[in-house]
Amino acid sequence: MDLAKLSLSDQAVIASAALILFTSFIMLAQARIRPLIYAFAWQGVLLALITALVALVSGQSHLYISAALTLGLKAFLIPWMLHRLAVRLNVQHEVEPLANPSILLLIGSALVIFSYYVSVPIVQFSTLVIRNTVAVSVAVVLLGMLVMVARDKAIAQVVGFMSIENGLFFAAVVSTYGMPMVVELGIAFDVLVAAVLFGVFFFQIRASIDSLDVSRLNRLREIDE
Amino acid sequence: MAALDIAYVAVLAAALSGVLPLLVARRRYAQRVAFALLAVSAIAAIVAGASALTGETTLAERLPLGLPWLKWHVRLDVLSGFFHIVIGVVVLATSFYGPSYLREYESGQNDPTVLNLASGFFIAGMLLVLLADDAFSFMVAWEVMSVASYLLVTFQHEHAANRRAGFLYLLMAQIGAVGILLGFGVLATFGGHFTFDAMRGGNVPAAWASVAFALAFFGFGMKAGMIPVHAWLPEAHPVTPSHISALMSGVMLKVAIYGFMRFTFDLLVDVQWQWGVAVLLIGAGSALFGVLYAYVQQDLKRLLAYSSIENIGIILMALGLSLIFVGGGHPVLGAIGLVAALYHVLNHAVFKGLLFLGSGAVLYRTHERDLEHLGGLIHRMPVTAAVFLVGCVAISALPPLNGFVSEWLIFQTALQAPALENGVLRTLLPIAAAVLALTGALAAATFVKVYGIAFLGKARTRHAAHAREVPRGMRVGMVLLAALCLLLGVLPTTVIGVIDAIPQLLIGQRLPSATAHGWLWLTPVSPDIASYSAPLVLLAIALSFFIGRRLLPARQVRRTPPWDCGFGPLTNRMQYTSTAFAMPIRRIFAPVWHVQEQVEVTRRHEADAPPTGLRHQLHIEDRTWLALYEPIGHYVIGAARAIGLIQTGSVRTYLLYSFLTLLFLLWIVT
Amino acid sequence: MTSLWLLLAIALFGTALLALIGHLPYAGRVSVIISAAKVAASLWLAYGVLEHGPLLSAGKLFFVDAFNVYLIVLTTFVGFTTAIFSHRYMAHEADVRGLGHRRMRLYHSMYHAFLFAMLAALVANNLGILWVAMEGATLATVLLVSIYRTPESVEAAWKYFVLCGVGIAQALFGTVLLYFAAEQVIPNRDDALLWTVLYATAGSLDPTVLTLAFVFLLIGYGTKVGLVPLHNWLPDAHSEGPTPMSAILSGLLLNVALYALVRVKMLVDGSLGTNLAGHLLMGFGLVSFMAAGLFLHRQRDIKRMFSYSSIEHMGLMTFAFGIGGTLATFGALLHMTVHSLAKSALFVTAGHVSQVAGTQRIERIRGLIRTQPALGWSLLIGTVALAGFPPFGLFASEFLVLTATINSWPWLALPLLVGLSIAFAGLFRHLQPMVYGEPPPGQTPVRVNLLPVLAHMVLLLWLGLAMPGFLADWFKQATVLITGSWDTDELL
Amino acid sequence: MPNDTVLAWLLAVVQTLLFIGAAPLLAGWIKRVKCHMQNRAAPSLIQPYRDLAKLFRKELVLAENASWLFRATPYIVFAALVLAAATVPLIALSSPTAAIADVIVLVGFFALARFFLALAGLDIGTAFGGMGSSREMTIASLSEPAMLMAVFTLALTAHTTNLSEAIEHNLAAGLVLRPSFLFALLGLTMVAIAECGRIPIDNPATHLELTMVHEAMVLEYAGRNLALLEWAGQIKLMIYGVLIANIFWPWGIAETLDAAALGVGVVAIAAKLTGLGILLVVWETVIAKMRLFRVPQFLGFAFLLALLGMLTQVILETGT
Repeated sequence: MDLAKLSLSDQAVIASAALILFTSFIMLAQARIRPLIYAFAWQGVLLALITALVALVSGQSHLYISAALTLGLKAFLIPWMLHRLAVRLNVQHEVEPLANPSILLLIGSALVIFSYYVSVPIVQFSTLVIRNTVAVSVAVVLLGMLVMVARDKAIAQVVGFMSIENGLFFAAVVSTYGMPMVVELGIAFDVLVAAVLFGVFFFQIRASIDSLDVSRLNRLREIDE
Repeated sequence: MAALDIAYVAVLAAALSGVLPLLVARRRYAQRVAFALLAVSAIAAIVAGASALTGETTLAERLPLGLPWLKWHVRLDVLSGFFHIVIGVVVLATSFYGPSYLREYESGQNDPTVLNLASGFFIAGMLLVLLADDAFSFMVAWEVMSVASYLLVTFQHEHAANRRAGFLYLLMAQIGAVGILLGFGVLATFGGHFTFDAMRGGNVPAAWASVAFALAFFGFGMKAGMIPVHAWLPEAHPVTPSHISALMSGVMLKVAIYGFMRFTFDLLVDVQWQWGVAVLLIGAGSALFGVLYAYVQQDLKRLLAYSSIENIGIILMALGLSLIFVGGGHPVLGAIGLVAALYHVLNHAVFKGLLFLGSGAVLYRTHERDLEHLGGLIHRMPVTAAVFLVGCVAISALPPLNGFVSEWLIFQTALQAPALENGVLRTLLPIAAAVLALTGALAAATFVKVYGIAFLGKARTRHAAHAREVPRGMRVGMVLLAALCLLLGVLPTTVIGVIDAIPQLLIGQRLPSATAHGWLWLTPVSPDIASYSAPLVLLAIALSFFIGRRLLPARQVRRTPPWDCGFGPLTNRMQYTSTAFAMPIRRIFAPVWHVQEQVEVTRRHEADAPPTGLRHQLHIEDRTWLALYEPIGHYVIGAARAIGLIQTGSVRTYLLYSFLTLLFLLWIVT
Repeated sequence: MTSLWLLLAIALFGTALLALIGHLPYAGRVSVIISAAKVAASLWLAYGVLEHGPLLSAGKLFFVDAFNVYLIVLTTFVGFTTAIFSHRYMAHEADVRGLGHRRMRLYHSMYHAFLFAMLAALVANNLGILWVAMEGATLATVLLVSIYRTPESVEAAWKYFVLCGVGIAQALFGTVLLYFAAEQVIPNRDDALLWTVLYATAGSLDPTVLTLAFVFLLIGYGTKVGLVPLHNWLPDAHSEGPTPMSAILSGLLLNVALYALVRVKMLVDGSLGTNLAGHLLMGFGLVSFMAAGLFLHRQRDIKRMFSYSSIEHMGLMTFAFGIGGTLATFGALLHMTVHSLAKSALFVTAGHVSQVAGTQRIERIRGLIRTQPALGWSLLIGTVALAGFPPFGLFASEFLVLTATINSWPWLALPLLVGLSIAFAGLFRHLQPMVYGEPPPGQTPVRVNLLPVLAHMVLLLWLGLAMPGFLADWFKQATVLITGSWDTDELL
Repeated sequence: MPNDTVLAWLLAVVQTLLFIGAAPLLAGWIKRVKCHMQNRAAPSLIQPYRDLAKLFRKELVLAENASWLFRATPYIVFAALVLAAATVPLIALSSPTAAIADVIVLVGFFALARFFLALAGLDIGTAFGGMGSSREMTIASLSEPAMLMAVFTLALTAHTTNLSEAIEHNLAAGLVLRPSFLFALLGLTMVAIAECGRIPIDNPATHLELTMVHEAMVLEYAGRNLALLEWAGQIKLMIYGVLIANIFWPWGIAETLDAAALGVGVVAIAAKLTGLGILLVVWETVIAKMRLFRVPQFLGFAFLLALLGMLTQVILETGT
């Protein structure tokens, strides 16, 4: 497929898909908490943008609603909540020393290739012009998991979790113009509640081990001391 | 009322004997009710079995229980009838014995109603196993039996040893049961259904038949206590109340034998002689190993438990011979082996029951199980001593009592080896017979030791010195079994005339010649090959007594202290101990046991001074523990530790797992 | 139809009501009453389904057939008995652990919220809704896990939350892929996630996409089922949360997750024609079965031990569903029922036990039969039932599964045999010292309500000795649904 | 016919009485020959009868705590051995009593006697008795399999365990050089030496606690009881002798019940036993008593011989 042949909006979609992937990499590499949250917010913005564009191209009006939802939740509400929590827990300036980011980024790029390899059958099968972006969505999901695996800080893990959600949502949009409305609403609700609960947990964790370092949550295990 | 209904009565009465006492307020009456019901159950079982056996009838029907498409099939034929009698006899004796015996448990801290409940369901389960005619109900009954007996083993759970025994027992019962289940599964796969009828019908390929046989042999053998999967037996049997030990050793092991016979001779339609060789060898091993271990035991009940292993080995040898002959195309000789096995099943049930009840009586009065603490009981407990002696003579396979008949039949079977084509077998069988002879001789030695140390000589402890004869109920129970020992020993021809309906059912062959010459002469093959007339033997012995004691009585009898070599009077500590008695055999067969023996000599000061004290410690351990069980345990624990390593406690690791699993799956599907 | 709405309405109402009055002393009774009402409604629903066949709600949002209707009844029943238990239990806990009003409100209302989520997941026709409900179940219970606020409980809750969240996210991706495959062939986009529609058109769905979808769904719902190595949240959550919650988690949540997995498997099988999904399930099931059996040997906490045994049993069911075929599936369905009955009963007992001993640590619990015979015996008998001894129902189901294995995969019967033995040893080596022997000083009886245990045991006996005809038909219909046929000559 | 059976039974009883009557004579003969060999003044042949008679006349002395078992044992032992004697053809074959017991039951009788003897040894509670019983049972449990092995070899050849049938078979077969018989003979002889408590296993003439086995068990017996036990021992020795003699050299034994044949039979068995007695004495004079823990090797060797006999029987004589 030749990018030049596509309409501007399609090109825009593809471009922003690339940007989303980029934001995922930023989250992977970013050691500070606050920029991490910003990166996540940007990802949300881009996602909303894409949703709107897809709605524009495909004329699927219900996608506008989900675009709005995305913007509201992923771009503003959740980042804002996270930030506020970070401030209240006074961790927004914390720096998490990564073992070695370069290896991490290497693995990340390997994951991108892998996800492309995985999504090939889907891509062949799809009728949409922007189908190649499916690979990106898979990559975003896997990168999100990688973030959760790589990060010790609870907030970072939440961000990774949320970016997985982004990836899913992204996939839904670009591969199938989104899910049925009722499902979308349900998912949105769950995400919201999840975010709130995460907030609650930060305080509980903080109260129990007076830090948000999840690597210290290892009392329950089967290895004999 | 048909025999089958009577059999139901037996089962229900047994179950009720467990349940009803819960409703009775006062414990004393509760016990009475329980054992009265057990007696009813026992008599019903005997009647049902006898009518099925003598009438040679086969009754079958379905019960509205079980799985939707697999109702419980029950069936009562000559084989199960015979085992009904075996169970009934011992249970009857127990129901006389129990009420008085359990008195001392009523004051104990363990609720005897649990005992009633468990033993009731234990017996009901055993009877149901005999009735079951499909794999599902069989397994249900089988496991009910196991669980109930487990509760009996752990009844006095304040002792750690009992808990350990119970755990080992239930674990091995579980493993064995799954083995049996798999065996049935193989048959059902080819038979098309889980009913035994379907399995009989199914034509199983030889290889699969062998697999099924191996599984069943493993499973049933584990329950029967064959070497090397016997470890639970010497732990579990001694720790139950004695009348339960009598049931477990005397009857439950036989139920396992029943299962094995049902599976091998009945369900696996055409047997292969190779199986027979396997059974014969393992049987010989169990017999020899069992008796050697029994010989060195101190604990009376533990000794009896090991001797049960020996007798199971003997039964297996008979079955093995029978399999060899049937597989080799000599059904008549196979029938002799089968009859020998069945006869020994009955005999062992009777005399082992008797011996355990006797040991219970000793325990009841002296609270001692250790032989070294007994002695001289023949003066204090004459009846118990007499019946125990009968049991010892019977189990040592001495004429004219019953143990001898079955072993003699086994010898006769083995000596038919020339009929076989395979020369190796022709040599193997007589050697097996020689092993049997060795076993018999060692058994005799063992029980000389038991009786001589426990009942003869002088009392070694205060308990033994102040023992009294046991109450009437217990005596009745024991005398009943003792009388049976004598009857079964003296009238073998009659008994065989009844039970040779079973080979007719299983291998379509009777023993016409065995009973051909009247009740006086037992001629299994033909009179000019071998004959035995137990009644005449008994007559002769009685005659010599008559002549000696009545016709020419001794003029005067003088009682004097025994010859003490001139060193003052003999004390009871100068007697030969059971350890000393067993020492020569222990040295001759040393490699069999794992013996730790240490002698500490304490001297006053310098090395050559005369010793002031001498301490001798002897610890004899079962080799199979070290060789088989402990390694397995270690493997499992090691594996568990290894698997524990994956659960690090770090959420990141766990995420990594699911991440990698995802990648892995994606990779394999694309 | 009304019965269905009624059922869901009651559940929601209970949630809301108890959110308000959950702290009041009689809240426990109210919760019991509401649960009883649910049972009644579910029975009504079941009756309707059995009489008039599967029922599909207007708007095709909900769908009830023989497969899920019996799970619905099971859910409400276990919910009911557990509510009975939790009434007195939580009162005791509230005193001992000093749970405030807020937490009690949270507890009671979340209890019903969880049940609502379970029911919604069961009746949902739309796979998207199913997903939402499953996630909702996690969200409802995650705060209950940490209700004691001990470091361990918070840690457990966090792991539960994160692992299940990530897992369920995979499931969502699988659902998206499913949707993606479906909307190629199904004209109306809104129907493209309806299970009924998908099942009807499964043959025409694209295999490769469905395979990918299945992988994601397997990871997702498999995490909730507790398949090794995705199981790590399970023991923590079970052992650290309040016992009633452990009971319903083990008794219900795992079942429902497995239910979702099986529903998806039906689709995939319909599309692929191969038994790939089955093989994957068998693999995971066997691994979980063996691993959990070994884990049992290392347990120091009574509730943790029983949660590992849950993993073991779920592994067995997964394995059986993987085998497929009439016998195995029937066995698996039966095992679902009997396991959740036995396991919830055991958790109820374990809860009381830990109150008696004042700890959950196994080595400090001794001589229960001496301390409180009723409790000791029910723990012993319950474990015997759980270990698959007759005459209890688990024996029947394990019998079926084993024989099905011998029929189709004879050599896999061997690892099953080994696994069963190992697991049994693992359970009993810990159980015996707890029930037998002399109790330690300071172990005093507590007021217990063993009615739930008794009820479950009676049911187990009934199922084991003589399965009632209607239940058999029920399982039969479900089996037909799952395997597509009732192969009598396979039944042996 | 009944006439015939009555006669047969009568004859059988007479033969048995002769058997137990002659037993002390054999013992006396052996003692006498031994004395000659050791250049000692020999007692008369009938000395054992005198001893028995004296013992029978003596009063009955019992240890204080002797139980009824102790008193019953002599009768049981004696009865068992008389029974055994009744089943062994002495001068005539096919006597009805031979059908009471085959050779395995014969071993059973010996075992029965031994069992009660050992119990009696433990009854008084002296160390000697216990020691004797322990040793006796040890030796027996090793010798019994060897004996049965030897017997089986014959049984396999003759296809019967009934003694008189077996002897008849050997007679009918005439002189056949069977290697299996040679081995069986040796094995059986060694067993017989062990069972009858002869040198090198046991020494009937000793009363040193370290050496005695059989004597230790009967140490507490006196009077009639002792007489019965002594007599039983002599019968046992005689039985083994007759077994060896009549199985391996059956010639001369009466097959028909007419006077001539019976006469020949008497002479034949007398001759055989005389010879055997001499052989035994020679052996006992040249060999020395061995330690208790060398006995297993001795009996093991006996078992090996019997086993070899059986193997040769299967391999060489019948083949496959």
